[in-house]
Amino acid sequence: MSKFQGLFKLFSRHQMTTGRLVLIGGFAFVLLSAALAINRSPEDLDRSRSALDFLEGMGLGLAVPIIALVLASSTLGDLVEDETLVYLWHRPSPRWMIALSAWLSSTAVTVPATVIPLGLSALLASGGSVRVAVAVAAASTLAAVAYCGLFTLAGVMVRKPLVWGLLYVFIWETLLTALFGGLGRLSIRSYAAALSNRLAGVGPLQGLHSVPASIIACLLIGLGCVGLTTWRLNKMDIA
Amino acid sequence: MSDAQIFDQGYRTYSGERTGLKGALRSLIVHSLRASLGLGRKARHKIVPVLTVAISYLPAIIILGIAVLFGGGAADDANYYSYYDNSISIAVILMVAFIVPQLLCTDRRTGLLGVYLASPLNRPTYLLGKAITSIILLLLVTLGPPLLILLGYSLQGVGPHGFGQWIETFIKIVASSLVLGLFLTAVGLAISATTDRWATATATIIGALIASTIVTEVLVTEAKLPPAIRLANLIGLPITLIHRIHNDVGEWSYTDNPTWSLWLGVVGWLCLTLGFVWARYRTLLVRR
Amino acid sequence: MVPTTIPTPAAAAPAASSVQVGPATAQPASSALPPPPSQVQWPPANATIVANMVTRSFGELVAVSGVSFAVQPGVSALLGPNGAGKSTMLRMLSGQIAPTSGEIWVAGGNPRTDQAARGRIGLVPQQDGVFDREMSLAVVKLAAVLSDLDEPEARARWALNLVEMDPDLNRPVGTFSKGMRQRVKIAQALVHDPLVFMMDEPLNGLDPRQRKQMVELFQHLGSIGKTVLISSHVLDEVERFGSHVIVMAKGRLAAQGDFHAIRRLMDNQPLRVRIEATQIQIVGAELIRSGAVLGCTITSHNQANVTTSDIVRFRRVVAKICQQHNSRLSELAPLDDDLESVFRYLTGASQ
Amino acid sequence: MSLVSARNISKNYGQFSALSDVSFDIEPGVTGLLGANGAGKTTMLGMIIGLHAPTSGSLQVLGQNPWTAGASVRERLGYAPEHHTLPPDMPAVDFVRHVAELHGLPRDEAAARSSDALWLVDLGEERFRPMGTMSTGQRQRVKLAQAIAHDPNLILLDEPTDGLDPVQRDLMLDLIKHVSTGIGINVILSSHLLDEVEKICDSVVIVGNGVTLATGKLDDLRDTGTTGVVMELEANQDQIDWVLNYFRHHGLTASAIARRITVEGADESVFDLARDACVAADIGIIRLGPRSLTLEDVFLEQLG
Repeated sequence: MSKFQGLFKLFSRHQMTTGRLVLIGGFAFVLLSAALAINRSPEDLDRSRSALDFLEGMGLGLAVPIIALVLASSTLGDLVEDETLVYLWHRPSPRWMIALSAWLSSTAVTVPATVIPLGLSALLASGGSVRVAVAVAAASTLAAVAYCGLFTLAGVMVRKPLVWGLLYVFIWETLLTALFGGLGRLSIRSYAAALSNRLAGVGPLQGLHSVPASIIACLLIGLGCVGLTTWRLNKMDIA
Repeated sequence: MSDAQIFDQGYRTYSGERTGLKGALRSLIVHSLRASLGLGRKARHKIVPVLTVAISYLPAIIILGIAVLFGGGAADDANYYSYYDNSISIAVILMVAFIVPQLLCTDRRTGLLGVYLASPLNRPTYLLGKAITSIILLLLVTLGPPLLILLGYSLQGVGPHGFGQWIETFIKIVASSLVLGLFLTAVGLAISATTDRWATATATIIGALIASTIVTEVLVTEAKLPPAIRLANLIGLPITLIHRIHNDVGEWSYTDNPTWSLWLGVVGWLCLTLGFVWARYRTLLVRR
Repeated sequence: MVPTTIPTPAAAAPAASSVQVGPATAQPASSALPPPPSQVQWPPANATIVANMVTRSFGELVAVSGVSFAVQPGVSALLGPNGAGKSTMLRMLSGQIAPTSGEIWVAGGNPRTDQAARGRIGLVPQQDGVFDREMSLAVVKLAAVLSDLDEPEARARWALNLVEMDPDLNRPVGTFSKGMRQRVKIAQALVHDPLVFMMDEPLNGLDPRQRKQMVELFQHLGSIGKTVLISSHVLDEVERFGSHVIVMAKGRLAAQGDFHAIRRLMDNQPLRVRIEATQIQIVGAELIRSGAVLGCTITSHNQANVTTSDIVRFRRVVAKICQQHNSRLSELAPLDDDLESVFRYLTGASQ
Repeated sequence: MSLVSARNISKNYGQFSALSDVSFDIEPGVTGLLGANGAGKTTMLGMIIGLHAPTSGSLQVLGQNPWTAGASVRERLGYAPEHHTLPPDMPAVDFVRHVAELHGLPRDEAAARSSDALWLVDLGEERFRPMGTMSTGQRQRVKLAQAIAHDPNLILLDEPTDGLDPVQRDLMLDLIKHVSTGIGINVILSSHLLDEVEKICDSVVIVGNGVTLATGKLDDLRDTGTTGVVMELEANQDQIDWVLNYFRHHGLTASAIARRITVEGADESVFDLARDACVAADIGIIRLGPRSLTLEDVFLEQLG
């Protein structure tokens, strides 16, 4: 068993707690029941457009960041709070390996926990359009990758990552982007939304990021955060 | 005769009478009440209590002010329960969500539970004390305002006519406050028994109250499921029952839910939640 | 008494660990650490832990200021009252926190940045938390894996057996008692057979039999050339580890070396000894006349406390005087020659 | 009448048996409760307080069964748990007053006694400070204060010196000694540090693998019956050998570990022999005293 596998296994075992399962189940239930409501609504409106609008708001804007926050911020955050990070940090293994395995283990749980409910909701809400479903699934994977990187970093940067994460999601991603259109382009949500719209080929596309730009941006955010986490692990005082 | 004395500064034994379990319970309740209302604690602990009292009493005081200044105001008991719909229920939700969790969670986190269990209290009497404290807190915001108004109107002479009518209104108000207070106490204590962190309990309570309302509404109206589902609405159930007590069919109608089923729902939830709290505390390993 | 039952870790260790560092070859990179001018040869050649003018402050609070010492193979104790900067110092030596100024050199490098040096350190931190949801074998095996050991599982089992923990106990560490968790922490510090051990209150929570076992284990590690630095408040046990102590007080070094020798340096505190002998008045008077004793107070029927500044002479004279006066000497007990008195005098706590 | 009397106590959690047959009597004074980890010591403490009932056997605390007469027994008991967590933002004086009230004292009596207890543990000036701002040493003393404030007959202290540095440790031991001899409150002390137990306890109860291994006065347990002398000499190896032969020449059995010589002697005269041996060999005596077991010897011998 290599060092990386050891770390990855440790982090993965710590991802799943009953509280988080309930949270993921809760979001899935809310998304699916809302999608069901849209599906059964009588007026004939552009199904795909309404599905995308709904999932950009509730899915990419709320479900994915919250689930990613709860999982990723605790991967290293809990170790800092329980003062057990020293047992990994003080070993003769490279620090980037700790950061990378933390990021990947939280992503590996967040992706299925968001892609499945969001994809199914898209399918339902858009009245069975597989293309919209795939587009939303891809967008939520990308968003999960970026958010997990960001919140893994938050776990080692601040004392209460959950609170700061929620502030980030509700203040930066929703409020500010709504108020100042320009800033909106910098949020992970806008990249993910751009990808879902472009892949689904629905709705006004001008002014949205291009597909490659969105993918590269999110991957850059993810890997960039791993780099910052490594730098922080080297610099911080360990209990 | 020497006028100098050296007094024994040593330890004074206490041979007076001890107040037993009754005294311990009273002390627990008084201490918990003071702590919940932020008395004897830093200012920031007083914000929520003051807020809840303000939200619940202000409308009543305003209405009384108007009635006194301009006379008139409704004579029959039509509007005593209306406060339960808005101002009181907001205050009650705030109280249940932010203050009730601190009754149980902080004792476990700060090790005070271990001290209580080593005192004449034991697990059942401890929980009884905390439940009584919670009911007192909730009655503070649910019983106060309507009684204030009843008193105000009576003094104004526009209250319910006749002694029998007055007593009936009084009993209805007390019953409604007790229903709301007891029901939410049980729900609040049950959720607070699951975690040490009161902040998590607060979030869960708010989530549970709101989610149960939305989900039951969606399921009953949208998915056309049987109306009995409404019994799972943690806010709607008690409030509707209060309206039934005041035999009004106002905005919270639920006409297709018979009154007995509402009572059954409330009693069922009480047994479920209080049973859960007891089961949880019976086996709780007090390591702290 | 070296416990023959405990297999010597060095023997069982595979040749895997990259650096076969015996005590003689651990040459500190002398160029990196210019010795302070005053001392002749500092740090000593075989030192494995060196702190040179180390300071650490948190905001304006100076927790450790200008501390320099070197630790050689064998068992040493880091002592100091609460708040003396002891745990801050230990965390700097292990590299967990960075000093504001000064250098730290442990097992061949700076533990904070040199990965290989960290591989040669076994750390038992002060805090109680271990990975609560893992089994004890998994915790120690992970430590072995992260230290590049060949067969991590075998090493983990060996380490757990050494601390009397059943490797196949399938209960998560979170349900363990304080004593069991402590032994898992010691096992994960032993598993990679490090050159240097740093332990903060390692015996915390252990029962008397387990404490005796661990004391013997640490003595054994010290005797085979390992460097064992232990921070502890239970001086009765520290005295059994060995006599080399480093005492800190108010963020600075108070004393260092063999504590009996330190005690003798304290000429402002004459040694107090209790004697029990028949005809105590005569014996006491003779002791004073002999000049070996500064003062003598009769405390009870045939008991007296004497103070002496020349302990060596006193030890020889007391038997002679008792014999001359046919007095039966039934007890002679030094009252403040133990580590606790040394600690008390050094840290300025009044008697 | 003994404070606590246990007869054939057993306690099983499912099929795991924490205690199988424990019997002892706790007499007034300071009693040390010792045992290996997992020997059921904490279970025993909990049963004395009446937190849980024994599976079988009888337990009397202050003349009552703690499980049935819980409240009235606990009213006269003080308990200082092992952990250091105390309500952080509550001032110490309020905390101690609250605990005194819980134990049946009227409000103003509790307030007065709370200050008294905190002055007694040298926390007079700091008694209004919130406990979160207190050091471990101060917190341990608050725990002792809350245990004695309501004038209990018996207090149970679980590892009272945990986390204290050597000087604080001695102060705490003196405090506990003063509480028992000075004030007359009986103490049950649960600890792993045998040198501390030896310093302040009058008698001990040693529990091991579910049964009582030893109980009784400390002096009786340590008395080996046969006199003898233990000496530590300032001498080199051949001088040590010479002294050993000197004793053997006089028909006494003597053994040595490094500079520590143990001689088993029938009567007091062995002291004179020891004195004369040192004078003859012209060597210094570092330490000399009657041969007796330490509590650790007793403990390890029982537990094997």
